[in-house]
Amino acid sequence: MNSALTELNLHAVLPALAMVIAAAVVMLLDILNRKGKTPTLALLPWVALIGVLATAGVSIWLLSQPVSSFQGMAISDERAQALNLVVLTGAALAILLSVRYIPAVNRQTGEYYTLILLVSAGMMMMGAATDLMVVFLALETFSLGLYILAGLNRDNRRSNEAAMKYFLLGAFASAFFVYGAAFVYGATGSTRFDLIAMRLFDGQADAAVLAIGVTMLIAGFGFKVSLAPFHMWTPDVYQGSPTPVTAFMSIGTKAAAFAAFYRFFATALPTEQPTWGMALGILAVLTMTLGNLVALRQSSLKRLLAYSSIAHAGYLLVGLATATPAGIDAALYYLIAYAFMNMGAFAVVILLERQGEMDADGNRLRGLAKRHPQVALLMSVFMFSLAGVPPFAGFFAKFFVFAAAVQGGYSWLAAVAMLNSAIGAWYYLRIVVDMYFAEPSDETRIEAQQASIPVAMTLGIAAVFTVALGVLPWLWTGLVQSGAVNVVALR
Amino acid sequence: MDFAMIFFILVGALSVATAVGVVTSKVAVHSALFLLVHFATLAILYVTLNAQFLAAAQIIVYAGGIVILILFVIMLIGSAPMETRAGYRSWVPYAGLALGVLMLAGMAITILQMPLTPLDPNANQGGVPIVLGVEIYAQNILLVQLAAVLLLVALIGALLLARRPKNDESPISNLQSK
Amino acid sequence: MVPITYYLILSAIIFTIGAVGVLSRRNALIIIMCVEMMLNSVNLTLIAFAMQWNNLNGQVFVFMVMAVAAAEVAVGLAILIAHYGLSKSTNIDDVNLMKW
Amino acid sequence: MTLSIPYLLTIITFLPLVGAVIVMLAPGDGAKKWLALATTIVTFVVSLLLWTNWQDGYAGMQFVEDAVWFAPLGIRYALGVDGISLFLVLLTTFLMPIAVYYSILYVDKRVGAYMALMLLLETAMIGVFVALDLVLFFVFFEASLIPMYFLIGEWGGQNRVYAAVKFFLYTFAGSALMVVAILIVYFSVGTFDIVALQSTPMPLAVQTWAFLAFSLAFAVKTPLFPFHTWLPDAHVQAPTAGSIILAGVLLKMGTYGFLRLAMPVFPQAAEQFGPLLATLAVIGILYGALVALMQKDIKSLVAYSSVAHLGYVMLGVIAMNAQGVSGSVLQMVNHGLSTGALFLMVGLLYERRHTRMLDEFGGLWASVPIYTGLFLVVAMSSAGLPGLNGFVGEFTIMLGAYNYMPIFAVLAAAGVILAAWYLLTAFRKMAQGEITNPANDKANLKDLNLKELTMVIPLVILFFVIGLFPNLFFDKINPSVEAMLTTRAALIEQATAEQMPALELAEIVVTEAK
Repeated sequence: MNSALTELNLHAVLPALAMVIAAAVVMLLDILNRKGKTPTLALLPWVALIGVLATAGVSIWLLSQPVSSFQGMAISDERAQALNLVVLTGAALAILLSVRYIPAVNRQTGEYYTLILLVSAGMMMMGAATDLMVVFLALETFSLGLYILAGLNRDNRRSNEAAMKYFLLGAFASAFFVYGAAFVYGATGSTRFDLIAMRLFDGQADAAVLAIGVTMLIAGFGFKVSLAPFHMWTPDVYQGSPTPVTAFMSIGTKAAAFAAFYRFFATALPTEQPTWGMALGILAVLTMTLGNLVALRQSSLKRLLAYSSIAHAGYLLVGLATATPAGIDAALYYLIAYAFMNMGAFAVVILLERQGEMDADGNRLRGLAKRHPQVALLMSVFMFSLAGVPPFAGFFAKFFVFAAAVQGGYSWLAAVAMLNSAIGAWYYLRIVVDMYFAEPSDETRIEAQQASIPVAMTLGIAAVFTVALGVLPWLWTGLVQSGAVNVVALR
Repeated sequence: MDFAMIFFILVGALSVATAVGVVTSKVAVHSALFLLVHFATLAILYVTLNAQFLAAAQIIVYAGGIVILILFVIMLIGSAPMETRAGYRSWVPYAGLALGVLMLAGMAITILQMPLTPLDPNANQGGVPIVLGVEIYAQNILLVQLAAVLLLVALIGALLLARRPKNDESPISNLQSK
Repeated sequence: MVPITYYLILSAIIFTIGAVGVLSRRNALIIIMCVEMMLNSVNLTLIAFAMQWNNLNGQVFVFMVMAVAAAEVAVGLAILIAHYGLSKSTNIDDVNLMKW
Repeated sequence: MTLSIPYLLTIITFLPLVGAVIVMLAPGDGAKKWLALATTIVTFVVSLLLWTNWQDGYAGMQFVEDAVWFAPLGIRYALGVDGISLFLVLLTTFLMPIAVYYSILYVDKRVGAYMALMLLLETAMIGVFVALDLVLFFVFFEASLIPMYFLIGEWGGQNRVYAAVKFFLYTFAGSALMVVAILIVYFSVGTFDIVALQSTPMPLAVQTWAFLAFSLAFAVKTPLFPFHTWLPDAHVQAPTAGSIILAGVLLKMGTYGFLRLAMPVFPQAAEQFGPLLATLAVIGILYGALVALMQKDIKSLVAYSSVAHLGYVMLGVIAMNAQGVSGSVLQMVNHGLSTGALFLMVGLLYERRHTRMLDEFGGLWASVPIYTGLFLVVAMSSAGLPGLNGFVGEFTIMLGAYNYMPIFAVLAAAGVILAAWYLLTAFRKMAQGEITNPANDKANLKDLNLKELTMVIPLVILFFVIGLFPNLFFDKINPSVEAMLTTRAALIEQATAEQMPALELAEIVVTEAK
């Protein structure tokens, strides 16, 4: 038993470990800065960025390594690394967006970047976890960090209230999650996915207790990815949080929770797929329909993007409901595509904000094409991509996910989702209409202090990848599915 | 009905009563004190389930740490009973209650269908701390590491929200705090 | 010995009381206490199940839940104090400048 | 085989895209305009190689290119043309220089963006006609929405934003279900290859649902009655060059989709729903004509005439016999030329008078004889006067429709009379009678100048070429059409043959039971 210590294999936690090290470096630099008054403050985001890129390097290196596990509690496989890359993309772009933004909101930038990195580490552990305890700890790690980040602007009531609401509802959801985990443990005697599956296979599990546990787990996960009816925190928190945090949140939480969600269902409960597949399908329909319909009525850009993100969670869930390897690969493609196009959209929101406020009204887009044609062009790319129009990444994202759904026998779900994306096209298109076909008003302008080089970099990177992934989808799939797809590890 | 059962019922009843007390108290301090007793009753139940070490941890962490923290905060911000603001949707508590009853009914039905197997008094080797220690640090070292990161996040987070740099006088914050 | 189902029912009752408290109370402090109570009832469930299965997984899990609970309370109270500093209230009725 | 170029279709498809990038980077409006024109002309010239290098009599796909695009799902970058798509590609490349030249003369607002969008549109349109992979087809099909949307919304008439949004959402929503249908087809037969699909049997249930979804998408695009309501808005509001392209090429994507995909790939479902679609097509013919008769605005008259004309094309496609389909292919080209020319003429008049109301005109014959003469030719081509292009197409379609179900041919023939009626009425109101409005005086209204004639004359020449020498075109169209019909017939036969044993078995069981 004690020999287990020597069997430690760090592969599964290496990327997260790299992030924690990066966080420590940032923290130390920050302290040095305070002690010696050296002007290292401006360096912090770039140090953090280097940390993220280095971690991405580790992840890509691990892609070519064999699957390895950490005492059965965590795993390093292609999907875990793919998820890491999604999270890292979100973190890198969020850090770029923060360079100018955060110092104006809160002067403790050292803590801010440390938290971003630690939160990313937590998210990355979600995708690697193969044990409910690990999932729970990782979930809490990134959630706690995000509660804080949402309230980063201490002097802004909205930010405060976003943090408060997010925390109270989040803690409530966590309690449900862990209660669900307890029931799953009670039904099967283990929290490890493979052992759970084994007990189920042997027929030793208590089905009713397991059902209660899984239902509560779905509620907990559903809260994190804002599935209807657990979505009510999303618009307020999105609106109240500092915009780079919102952008990061929208991508990171989705990616992390979906990865763990999928791994749990596919690895621990493959035998029950028909039941939970149907449940997830119904949740998907609810979520995307609600997100799209309510988004139609929003005027605040961040609220609109919040409801749009709810709708996208619904589409993603379509990929998971099928529980096929194709479904999860499609969902991962969706996540990376969503990371780029959504980051781009939030970068535009930042451009439109005024000093000291953290949101922009849709009115400010009116006639933007006449004032700032380049920004309007990029925003149109993001909007068309979010709507799922080819040749942008959003199209293939939807196409792959729905392909998996049809393949898995969920054609009706794919059809509902497609009709939903037609509804969604309406509000994305409205933004384009406003930008191009309306006359600019006094509100329409981009203030000089918002338009910084890092924001422009984010916009550029996001746009390039939104187009590139749409035209050449294998750029991503070729990277993360280079080896033979290891189905055994997941199912 | 043997002694164990009577003991369980007494402690359990106290535990539920204090839980109700936490929820229904008008004043936060009362809630906190009820919570303290509640945590203690649970610690007693842990002992009956061969989890002596966790019972001790329960007292130290919850009663000694969390409740004290909460009491500090109450002292900091005062604990006057709060008036319900006008316009508050008064149906919310009832809806919550109804939802809770439904949930409890569902769980109870499920739990009661489980077989009434008597527990093995020697299960988990009688709850000796050394066994749990080996289990945690040998088999579940990853969890300890993760918990460390979690606590680091909480630490930095609390620091970020609570501490203000001395020279924090950005024009915006002044503008908005007024 | 007392059957495990009794422990489970007890913890379900406590969990539900906590959940109802979260849904119906408006004092953020009391809500935080209710959440703590919910986490505690989960601990009881876990320990009971650990006894039943005769393995220590459940007890290890409880250990981790305790760590999480402590961290959560620290963060929650920090947010609460920050919020109080600005609005002088712990009433979450006030947390709806934006609509629910 | 005069000059063979590798990757010819890729070059033709993406030349305009390259041109668009160059146009955007080019300095100065003048340079942008002429670069755009040069791009379209070069594209046209290169596309003529398709004609010169054509293997006459070969029925299959020519100039085929095939590369893996996305391996996990077997999505391929496959291009090719056959007799059916050849002329649609040529039509596109031929109309584009005219539309761009027209825009050079009359568009001043944000020229660079305008020209770039036109060129992007050209890439998408050519892509639709040459794509041999369902996904690739769909990508081009949808991608064409974006440039057209901006063209209408930014450079259109009074109500342009409404029209643009309506255009986009109608067509986007229409094709939403097609994605699912494409996937269902893929997972039931395992390929996205359009050519292979045409000879692959499919379960009837899959056929039915997929056919309905495809039909919805194409019916909106075509547009088939009652999905046509976006069309008049889009046409009337679009800038003239946009209308030319919209009517000339974009609508053909719908009928081409029916012809290439919906009808041959799902033959049994197509047979089931054929009469229903044919009824809709005939309603479209009569309804379009009647509404056109009542229009006061020349442009919306032409727009409704499009609804009617595409009814003929649909009728031929649905008939699925040699005459019907060949006629439809030719009629697609004819409609593109005639209606494009009509919009062009209307646009030229509008640039002079800034009105399109029929009541405002009268006596143009006396003031602008060249214009009026050419307008008459164009109108006659559209009405289907023998000797001109429209007649050949409509007549062949009518033959096909008669062989399919005579009643449809009879009703469609009534549509021809109506077409002559509304076009001649419009012409009479415009051209004949006294000049009542001084703005129509010879002094105030200039006749067509040389630049404008350069645009109209090639179209008119083509009217006569097609009208007098239709076999030049049919020779290239027919082999592919016949091959397609043969494959389809074999597919149906095979499907019925597979059902036969089951029937016989059932009979045996029944008799034995007795």
